[in-house]
Amino acid sequence: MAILIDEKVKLVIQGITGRQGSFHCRQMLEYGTRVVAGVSPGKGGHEVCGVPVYDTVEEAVATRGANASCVFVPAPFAKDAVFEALDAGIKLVVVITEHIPLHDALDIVAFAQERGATVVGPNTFGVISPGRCKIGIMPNRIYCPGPVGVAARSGTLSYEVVASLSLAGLGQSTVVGVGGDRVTGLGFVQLLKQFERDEHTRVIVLVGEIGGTAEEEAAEYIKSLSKPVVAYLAGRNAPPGKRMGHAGAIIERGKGSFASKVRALRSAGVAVAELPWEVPALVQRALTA
Amino acid sequence: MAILIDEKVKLVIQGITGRQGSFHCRQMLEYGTRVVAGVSPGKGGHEVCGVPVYDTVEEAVATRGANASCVFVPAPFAKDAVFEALDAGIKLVVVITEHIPLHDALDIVAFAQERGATVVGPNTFGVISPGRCKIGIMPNRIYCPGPVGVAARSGTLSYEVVASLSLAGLGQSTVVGVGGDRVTGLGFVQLLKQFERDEHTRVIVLVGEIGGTAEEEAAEYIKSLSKPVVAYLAGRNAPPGKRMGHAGAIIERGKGSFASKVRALRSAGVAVAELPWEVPALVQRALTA
Amino acid sequence: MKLYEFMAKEILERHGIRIPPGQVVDTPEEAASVASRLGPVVLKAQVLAGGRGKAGGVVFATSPAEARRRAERMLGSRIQGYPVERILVEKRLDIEQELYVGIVVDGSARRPVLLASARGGVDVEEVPDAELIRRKIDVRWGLMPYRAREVALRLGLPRQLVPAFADIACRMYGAFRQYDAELVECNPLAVTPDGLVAADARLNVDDEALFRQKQLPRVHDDTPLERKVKELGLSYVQLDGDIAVMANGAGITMATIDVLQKFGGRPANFLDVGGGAAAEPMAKAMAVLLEARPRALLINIFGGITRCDDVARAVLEVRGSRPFDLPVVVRLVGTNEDEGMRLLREAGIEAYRSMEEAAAAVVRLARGEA
Amino acid sequence: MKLYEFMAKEILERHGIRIPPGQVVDTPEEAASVASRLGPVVLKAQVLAGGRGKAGGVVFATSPAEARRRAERMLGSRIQGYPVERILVEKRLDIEQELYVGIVVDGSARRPVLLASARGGVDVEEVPDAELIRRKIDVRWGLMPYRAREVALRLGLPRQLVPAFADIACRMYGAFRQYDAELVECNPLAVTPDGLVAADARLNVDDEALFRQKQLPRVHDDTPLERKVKELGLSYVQLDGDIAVMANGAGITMATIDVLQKFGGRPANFLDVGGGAAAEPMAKAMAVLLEARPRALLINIFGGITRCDDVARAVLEVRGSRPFDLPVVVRLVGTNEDEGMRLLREAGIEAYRSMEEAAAAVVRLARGEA
Repeated sequence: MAILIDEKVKLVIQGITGRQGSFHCRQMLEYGTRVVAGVSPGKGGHEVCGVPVYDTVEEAVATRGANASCVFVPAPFAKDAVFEALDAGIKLVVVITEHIPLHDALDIVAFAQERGATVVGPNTFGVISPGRCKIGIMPNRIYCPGPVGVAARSGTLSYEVVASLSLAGLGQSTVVGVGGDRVTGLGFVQLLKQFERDEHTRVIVLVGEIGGTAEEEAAEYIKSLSKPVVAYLAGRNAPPGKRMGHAGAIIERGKGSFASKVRALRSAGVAVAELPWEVPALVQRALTA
Repeated sequence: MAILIDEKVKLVIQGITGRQGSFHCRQMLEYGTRVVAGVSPGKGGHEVCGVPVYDTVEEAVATRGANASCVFVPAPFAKDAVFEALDAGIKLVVVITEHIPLHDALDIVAFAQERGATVVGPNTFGVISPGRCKIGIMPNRIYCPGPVGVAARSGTLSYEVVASLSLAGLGQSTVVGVGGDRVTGLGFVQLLKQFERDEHTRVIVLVGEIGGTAEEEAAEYIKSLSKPVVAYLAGRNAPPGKRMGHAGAIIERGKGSFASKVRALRSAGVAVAELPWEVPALVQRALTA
Repeated sequence: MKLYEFMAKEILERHGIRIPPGQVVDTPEEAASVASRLGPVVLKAQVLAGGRGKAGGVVFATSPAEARRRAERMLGSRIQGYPVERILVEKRLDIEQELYVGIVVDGSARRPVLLASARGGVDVEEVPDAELIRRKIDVRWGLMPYRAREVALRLGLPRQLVPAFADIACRMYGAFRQYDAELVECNPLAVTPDGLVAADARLNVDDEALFRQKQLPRVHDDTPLERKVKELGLSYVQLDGDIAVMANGAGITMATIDVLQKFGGRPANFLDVGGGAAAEPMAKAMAVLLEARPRALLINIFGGITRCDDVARAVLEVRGSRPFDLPVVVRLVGTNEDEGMRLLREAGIEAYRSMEEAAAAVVRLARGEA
Repeated sequence: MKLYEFMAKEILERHGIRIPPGQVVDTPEEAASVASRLGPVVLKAQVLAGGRGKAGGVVFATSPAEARRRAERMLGSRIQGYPVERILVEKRLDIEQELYVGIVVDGSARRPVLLASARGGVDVEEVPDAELIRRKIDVRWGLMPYRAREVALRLGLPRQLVPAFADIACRMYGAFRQYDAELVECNPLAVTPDGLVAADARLNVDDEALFRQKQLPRVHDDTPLERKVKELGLSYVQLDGDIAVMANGAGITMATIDVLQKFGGRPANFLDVGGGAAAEPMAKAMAVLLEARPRALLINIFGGITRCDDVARAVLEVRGSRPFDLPVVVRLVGTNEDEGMRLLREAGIEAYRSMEEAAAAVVRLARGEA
């Protein structure tokens, strides 16, 4: 078991002919993901790493039975790409693209909700269920299967944490990047819900950071959770204000700071690590408690 | 039994303080409709014919339990009024207002669909289940309860037909105006579906006219219907082209003419009357067949 | 409201769609001068009629002198009854293929639809169904580029034109929404060596939305009498018979005309005074009807929103202020019916409750059978 | 990108929202001349800082002479570090009540929200939760008048102001969508004897959408160094320590700074080279970091999209083209990690696989403990 993705995924890569798209197509194939198609408008009929390229997602779905998409399309065109995937009936879209305009992200999230689909990201490193399937740009070799579910806001920081887990012999059920942008499709709360239901997951690790209120909301939800949660948060010494600015502060109203997040998580019973490499010990303790 | 409305309706009238709104409020009350509230922004706290007026539909729903709305709001503000009603959770909105912009009607229909609600109209005379409930502007005294379900595009023409039915002793289960505009919420097909399910309705009368393809679509659907259908259509001698113009013609592609509609209905087994006052005899024949 | 081709093109150009270089002129001299600037040109009569091409409303000229001659002949002529007052003189395009692309409201789908065909340039009604692509548009999201690309591919467009086609279709949809259009059309959308160009364009605006489309020009497409009645907020079409007809509601007005024809009468007009007609505009509408000198007048009112007493008062008001000796038959049923009948009968006007009787009576009266 | 007050107001005015009569000036003489035209005025320093009022950035003047004096004092002064180069001189309003109204993106709701309070004029963060109304907006339908009216009623506005408030809120939402705004705000929206006036306004635009907001002015709100790095497509904030930091990803960059602090080091900056950083901009970014003359440099790369060999080559390229003698520590893990490590070690640069070791090493080096 795992959440979101497993061996049943048949992936279409949107933007497969670009530099990142083709590089990570190979990486995903190497990991064992069934990449069944690529889409690149105007490039239909080509191949990338042996994967057939189509002009439209509709064709990729009709011809190759694609049921999940990974989007590498440049930011100005990413909304169109995600809409195309959702409109073609795809229920899981992983949006790697960064720098997507905020209003496009709002539209993407609203359209996904309307279609009852899951959008991971934008600006995510992706999703991986180690040993089963990978959709994203994370390095292949740091993951191993196991009982730890990981949900992270930041890609490289999650690699850091996951690598230390794997080194300590603590494998992962699924590792998910919620995405670094202000507005993303999938959030911590929905992931906690899924990890709670996933029988293979025994402990959950949150990798958070300052800004926004995702950690505070997660903390609220964690109170009703049966599984233990460990967290690491970045940004204790981040320069104040610069990151989120006024618009964020209005909504956050005092939440969003490092102190607020740590307080909320601790009061929900979460073990919060001080340094990234302290996470494995806390996970170990949770597993053996 | 009846369709769409019965004694359980608790009606809010939007635009109740206007000339038409207040006049028809009285008419509906006299018919026995439970008009529980009126809405007129800026007029909250007033009364019309003893009905309390609120500033918002939300208040009318919260305070008075309104579950249906009748909209008399002037065309430029009608979309806002319908959205307000739907957003307040009302599932049946009867839009009397005429001259609503086409694009507003498109939005209204899309929003109603999103909310799983029924919009009758715009530009409808309303809905009446004789002896039970009336929402609309039709004259009170021409209706009587009975087994004939009537769906009409035009108000006064339906009065003509209904009056002749009543005069012949043929009462009505429900009479519905789909509305005279190009884009309306409820159409003939949905009404046929409901009349087919309604045990009280034994025969269905369609009052149609040239333009659009509603009658042709109805004819297609009627082929699968168990109940007999009688129709009268206006526009045999209408000046060609003037009414719908090019935009309509593109979509209709040959449908939309009087001849096309009569042909379609007759081939679906519908008895088509030549003159409005011939309808009762055809209904009588269908009932005794 | 239909816009003239040149107006529709101006708007599409503002929305980023390429149109041919050209200019509207109303004299042969100007036509010649534009031609001397543009080289070989096409002269297009600016009239609201369809099928303008077949009627001689689109001609070519290879020299300024020829442009002048052609314009001279065209200006002041009539195309399907419309006088040609302006000509659009455009650079003649090198057209490789003519596409059709339009956005229109589909009343049965209750949505806008994108229509496209690789067989443009002709009346779209003549394109066989199998060669016309239709795609419904969700008003919540509008027309998205991926959908327009899919259509372009299905049209068989060369790959390098697909993004341009999608761009044009999306911009057309933008204009469609922004201007409350019933129809936005490029026919043909021309494939030229320089890319896609809107060689012809239409933009029909929803009359009901004109109140919020203040920036658009106003174009009138009706007879003076029709305009006069329309200004009263009523719906009017002139016919060629002798019985003036006034009824309340499009359906019953059409039915009244059908019944009159069936009874051997000849209706002079279609006049729907609408559901909410008040006494004053109705009185004015009647006065207008009488201007056309019919032989009889039938007023057929089945009251819904309209109150019968208002109608009766309107009739009496018109007769009071501008006495007429024409036979009038009134049919009156519905809200405040008794009061209406009483008022009319007291004033000595023929009034019926039955449409059949009223129609028979007015046909008789129009024949002079009193 | 934050717009200056006067720019935000110009935009809102174009969208039909009333603003006070006024003019932007950059000399005391102009200030006096505007004041002589408008009567009693308010002078508002055009800076991007919040809390401008408390810092003396908003002052009144009752005469042209006073306006000149006030302007003289204000121009060239600094407010929260921002030099005052322009002043907005506006007619002084007769304010009866100050409202707050704003539209902002709520990341947790994943939607825009309308925020409103009857207690405007202060920092909205200071308004108690109970007095701040929030209404989520569905992007598919936008902000509808009925919702804005409901908010106006809940604010306790006098009935006759409700439609005007709703109109302003809906127009603000229109601007919010049209300009890809993160925030549109009127604070205060002033209740005056003549109705509602946007006495102050903000409009912050999403940086990621600037590519399609070509008609908007460009405003820069960063140090020259920050701007230089931003132009390379990287995210940079200056700090006051002596260890330059470069990492890939906002999260790991923040974590690196946290770890350095924990180990007793003092970071000189926050520099996130992002996920997709290529060698060339990274090399340029490093060059910029060195300009600030740090005592050591830590490069912490956990490769995802970023390839470690690119990073290694970038480091070598910078050292090759502009030799530096500053101690550099590189931490390198991930995609093409072996190749990256090999390149660095061959060039004699200190490289680690562990963040802990790398951080400890650079703190030691910065202290001169080599």
